[in-house]
Amino acid sequence: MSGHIILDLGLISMLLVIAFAIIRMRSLFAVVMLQGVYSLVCAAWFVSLDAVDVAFTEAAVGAGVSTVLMLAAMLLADRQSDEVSLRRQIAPIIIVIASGLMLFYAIGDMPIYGDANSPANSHVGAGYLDKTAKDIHIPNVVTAVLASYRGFDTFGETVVIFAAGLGVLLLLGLNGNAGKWQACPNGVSIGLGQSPYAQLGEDQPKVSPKAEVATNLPKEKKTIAKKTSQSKGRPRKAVPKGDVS
Amino acid sequence: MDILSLLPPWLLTHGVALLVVLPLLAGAAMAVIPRERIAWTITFMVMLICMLCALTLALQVIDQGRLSYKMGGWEPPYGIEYVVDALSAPVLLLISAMAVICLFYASPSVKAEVEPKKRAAFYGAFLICAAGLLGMVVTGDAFNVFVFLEVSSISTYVLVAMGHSRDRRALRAAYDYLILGSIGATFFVIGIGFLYMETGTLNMADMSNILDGLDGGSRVAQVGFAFIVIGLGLKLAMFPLHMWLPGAYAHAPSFVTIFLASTATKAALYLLLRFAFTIFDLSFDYVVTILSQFVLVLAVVGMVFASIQAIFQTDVRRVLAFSSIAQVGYILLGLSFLTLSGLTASYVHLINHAFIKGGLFLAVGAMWYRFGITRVADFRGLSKTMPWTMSAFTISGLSLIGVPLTAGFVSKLQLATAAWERGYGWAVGVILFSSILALVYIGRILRVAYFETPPQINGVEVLKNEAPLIMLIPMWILAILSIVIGINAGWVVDAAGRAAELLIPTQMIGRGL
Amino acid sequence: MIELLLNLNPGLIIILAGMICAVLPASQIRKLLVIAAPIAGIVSISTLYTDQEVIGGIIEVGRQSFTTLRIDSLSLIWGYIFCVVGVLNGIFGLHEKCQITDSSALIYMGSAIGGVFAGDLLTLFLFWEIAAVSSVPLIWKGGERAYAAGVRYLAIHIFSGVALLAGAIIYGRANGGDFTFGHIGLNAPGGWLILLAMGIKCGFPLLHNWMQDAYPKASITGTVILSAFTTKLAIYALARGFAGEDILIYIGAAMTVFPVFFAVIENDMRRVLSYSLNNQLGYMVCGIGVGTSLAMNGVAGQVAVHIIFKSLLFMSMGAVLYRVGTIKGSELGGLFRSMPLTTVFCLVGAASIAAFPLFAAFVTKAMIISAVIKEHHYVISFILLFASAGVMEHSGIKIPYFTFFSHDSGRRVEEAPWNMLVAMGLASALCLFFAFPFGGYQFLYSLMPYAADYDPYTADHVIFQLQLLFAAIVAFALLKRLRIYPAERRAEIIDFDWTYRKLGLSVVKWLGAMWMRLNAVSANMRDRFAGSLGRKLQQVFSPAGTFSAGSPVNLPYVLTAAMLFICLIGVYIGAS
Amino acid sequence: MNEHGILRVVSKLLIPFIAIFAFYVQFHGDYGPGGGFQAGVILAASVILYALIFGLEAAKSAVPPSWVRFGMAMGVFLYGGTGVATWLLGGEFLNYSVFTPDHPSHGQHYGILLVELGVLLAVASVMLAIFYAFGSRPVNHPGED
Repeated sequence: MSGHIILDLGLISMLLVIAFAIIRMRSLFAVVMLQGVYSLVCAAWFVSLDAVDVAFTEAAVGAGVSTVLMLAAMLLADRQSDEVSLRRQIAPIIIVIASGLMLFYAIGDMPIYGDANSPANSHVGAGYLDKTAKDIHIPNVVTAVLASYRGFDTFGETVVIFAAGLGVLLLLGLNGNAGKWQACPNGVSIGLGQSPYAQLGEDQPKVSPKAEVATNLPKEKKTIAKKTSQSKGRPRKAVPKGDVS
Repeated sequence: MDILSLLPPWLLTHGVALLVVLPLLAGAAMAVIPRERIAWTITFMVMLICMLCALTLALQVIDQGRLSYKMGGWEPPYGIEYVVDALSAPVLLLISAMAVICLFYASPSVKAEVEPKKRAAFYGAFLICAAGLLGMVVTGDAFNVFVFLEVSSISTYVLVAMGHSRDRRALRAAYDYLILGSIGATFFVIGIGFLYMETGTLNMADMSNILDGLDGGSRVAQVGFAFIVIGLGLKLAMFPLHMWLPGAYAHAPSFVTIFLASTATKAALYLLLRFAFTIFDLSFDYVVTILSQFVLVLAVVGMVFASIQAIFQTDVRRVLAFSSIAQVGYILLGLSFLTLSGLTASYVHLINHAFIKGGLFLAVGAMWYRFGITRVADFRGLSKTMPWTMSAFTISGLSLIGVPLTAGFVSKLQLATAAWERGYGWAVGVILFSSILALVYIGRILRVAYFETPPQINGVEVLKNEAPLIMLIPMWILAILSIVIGINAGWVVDAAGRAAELLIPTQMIGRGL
Repeated sequence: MIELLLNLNPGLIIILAGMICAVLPASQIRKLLVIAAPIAGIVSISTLYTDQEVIGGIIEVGRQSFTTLRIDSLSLIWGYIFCVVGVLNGIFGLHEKCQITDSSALIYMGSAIGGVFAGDLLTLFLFWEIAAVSSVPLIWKGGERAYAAGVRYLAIHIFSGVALLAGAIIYGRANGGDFTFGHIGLNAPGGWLILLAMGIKCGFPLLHNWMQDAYPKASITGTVILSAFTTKLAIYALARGFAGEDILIYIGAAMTVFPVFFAVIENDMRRVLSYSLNNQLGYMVCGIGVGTSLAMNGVAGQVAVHIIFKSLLFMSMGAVLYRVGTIKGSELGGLFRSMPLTTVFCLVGAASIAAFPLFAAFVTKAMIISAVIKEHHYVISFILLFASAGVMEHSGIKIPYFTFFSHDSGRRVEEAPWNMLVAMGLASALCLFFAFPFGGYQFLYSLMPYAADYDPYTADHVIFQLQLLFAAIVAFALLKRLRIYPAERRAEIIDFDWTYRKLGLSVVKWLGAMWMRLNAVSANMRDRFAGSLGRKLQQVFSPAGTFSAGSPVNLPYVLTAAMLFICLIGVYIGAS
Repeated sequence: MNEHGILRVVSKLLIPFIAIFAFYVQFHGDYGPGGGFQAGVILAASVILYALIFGLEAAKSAVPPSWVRFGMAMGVFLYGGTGVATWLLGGEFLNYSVFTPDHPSHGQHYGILLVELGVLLAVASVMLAIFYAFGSRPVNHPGED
């Protein structure tokens, strides 16, 4: 038992160290790799907690495929992340600490880990163990729960994955050629650029919407953001035309 | 009910599942369907069937009370249970009916806003989103809620991002939404996890029983409750957690904005009602504290704050988005009274606001469709260039303000009465004040549209260019509905009353006052 | 049918018509509705009215019941006259094809009528606010300059409504939940608040600015419509709630006097009329303060005829504005050649307001003044008489003189459109009818709340009135001849009565200067305050403001964490 | 790419085994840890590995994007279709026991197998889809979006 605890503590401290390294690291390549490491250590910890199925998934998805996908995404971006001021990291830290505190508040009343009499293990959980042997006759209760007892959940999860795929299909396209098409109104455009207001330069928001977002960036970035966003915020040429289809 | 006897018995037993499964499967089919026309037709048919399903379910609920469906044939605490009752049936009907109404409008709107070869998949994402919302509402299993929350969320992020062919800022908005939405979903699932730890079950009814037996449960359940409230708060745009909403509504394609504005936050609100009043309930002191104080304060601040913010927006869709946040405040205010009349008012407004905001966004979408405009300043002379659209906008706008004989008045009157009965005279003042603010932000748009002359292009005044009939029909349906409810609100109030009775059982009335 | 009507405030019929107008793009049908709705209102009132008080339309909302219909002898005359002037306004506005003004005019009119027939304070409040809100589009229609004025107008009236509601709630609570709108009096709890609300609406001194601010800027038809309802609704409410409160006598007297000075110097003719409107309201407030049956009759009659002739005057000025495009006294003149009919109608209106015998105000104003004298308020009656001369000065002479006669501005325009002429003609006919010695004024008196045995056409009354009026005319002519009259240029000289010129001039000058300064200071402070408040709000709320920023800023996350934390503390407190 | 001789040879040897391992994980799910989800990921990983070594185009010709698109939908269909089949046989949605009314547990076995296949298909296709989508993007200059 005590060996287990030492192992668990060791793995948790590794996770903590890796997590901090990921936060502070600016080389994206290293970050991606460390995320893979994080997943792997996680998987090891799950094994130590006897959640073999979860560990398997974590290893396959977290350490395997998602690392590759992150790499593929990284190729499209800079290799280095911009320096993030500590001020901007305070908020995530606050949110983590607040959530953590809430969890700690609850810990006092949590059942002991592995307690056979805890509600999670005694009520429906125990029922699954009995019923699987009786109803389905397969040794792996996890599979029985996932695919049969709560099969509809898994259906939902499959759809979630499908929706993610569909999203990629919609936003990027499988051949990487999406995103060039531009929407345009079916009629005469009187918006933005062509409105007399815009010609007079009146009634334009003082700071363009994209630059508002950048209010917390350092000063010199702000001006750049303003420029680019204004050039982009402009409407495309609105050509009066018939039905787009 | 006579209608029920005419329907095939199979539909009566399996309709509950069909409601969710059909759009999910159709959504999957959209990935491989090449033709936009076919995709639209299938989507439309599917949602129509869903609406009829929801209608039969609603009738059945009136007839028989709670309906239950055992997914996979397993008994509830073990398998997943689907439940339709007086609380969920109207929301189901609302979501599916709004989907059908939006789809009328989609066929021209999507053509103008979405890349041709992506349109089929776009409808697919829409179907999945609708199915997710329906699933969230119809399920009786806490974890299944999370699954469908994710189904709807993921597809919503995609749908919002599809606005990028109109405005690149849509991508940023979708990203914001993704991050905040994921935090919300994570909080929610942490809450569910805690509840499972406390009760050992995921079935809502079972959970409620066990929690009652534990007299509210230990700190684990309490913390779980806090996480669920905040997680859902993010999803339903409770006031300071609303930051994702304006961007998402302002930059998504019109069709998506309409659907989201009228259904997405409503489904999350439904979940809050479901969790706070039936799984937890008012016999637990901490629930009473959170709802009657925390939520009350946020609701009131949100009503005023978001309304003021709406006044200062230059983009009409942002105005309406902030107004949505304020309206969520109204709904939460009614909820926080913890009285039957308060909940009834809340539920009435939940339904009415969907119609009102849907109508407004429909009109705004049509204006973009014709003239490419969304800013308040560009609305000049729209009463002359698009009279019918502007009239529909006006009706819905008046309804939003709460002018008598419109749906908005009904819900605000209900809410004010509930506040009065609760002894919150000041809340009546806040409702009134917020309505005045609504008057200002809607009036600002109406003034530009009615009192200024249409703009000129190359010296020629823009001519009348009314939206196509297929876009006018849905917005007028909603506008007329708004008036119909304003004149005869009985059916909505009755439905809301039944839902409220479900939320506060008789022995619970007066608890927490 | 009667059953249904019994439960329907006639105002609601008109409001309903207005709502239909709002969404009806076909302008012919709209115009028909605009005229038909007030006629339906008249029919409905006459069907409903009996000798007793009619109470109906009780709506129960929760524990609160709203009495939406109460017709008695006091409200009757208001209801009728509002409907009549509604028809006139409808005809006058026939040429204008604007969906929103049609509908808001109807809703506004309907809510004023509804307010008059409201049986309890809460219903009154509802109509009060609807009237405020629905009248704003009429101002906005006046163009760019009118926008800010409209917003100010709205803000002031909403404030008035809130004060009314607050007062009503205090009053109702003190009365054990009885909100019935009867005599309130200043000693009742909440009485002062209610008086403040009504005072704002009927332009008590220092609370009157909105009137001269908004009315001249509204659209042509808008001003005509506005002048009829808002303030008269307030007068009705005062008459109902505060009859016989002495303070109103003094307020009323002050109200009759101070606008005279401004009216005389003002160049914008519609603003002159706004001041004169304020002055006329002063008579009514004064009469309410006296509160005897003679005074109340006078008030009711004065309201009735005043609505008609003030509308007539605003209509004629509107017609001029419509044709000429300006209403500045300095740019007008000599229009009687091109607009003869308008000139005649304007003269009828001017004679009516100045209370010439055989013209409308003659039969009513005297009632108020005699009532004041009967109650031994001699100083007040003197002030009122002085103000009458002033009215003659600015409304009776100045308006027609500078617009239609004076030196020729050289403008040759068409006669007003036919619909305007019809409206003005009908209004003129009514002005003459109400003062007609044989059957005309008797009819008006028969509508009054109390039995009236007053005869305006006694020899000494006629002669006295004529003396007063001719004195004023002589004064005007003399001043004009001596080139002292401050006409086309913006000079400061004001005069009212040649006998008191020396003394009066200096006092008036001083008062006017102080008043102007007070106004300027308060306006400046108001603007500064509003400006800085607006800037602050803008900083916080605008799309570029603090609360609209997107995700890279920490706000959403910090807020999420904070909410979670607060929620936990709530749970902790709740559970322990 | 030609210079990475060892990688190419080793991966050519490994990829079939990875794929087979995926199917092992899939079908052994009833007895030990594993199931459609993990198997799908591993199957996708084998193709991704192929793409990493031999280039995206080669991978695309081996597993065309249209298949991937089809596979995504088919995965959901297979899962949902199993449910629809149970409907048609008169049971509740996903009540596999109706496949073999005499031996409910056999029906459960078939059902679990079918839905796990659906999951496998969907997961593998989606993973590939994401990879293809990112891999095919033209590399932009930094700073542009």
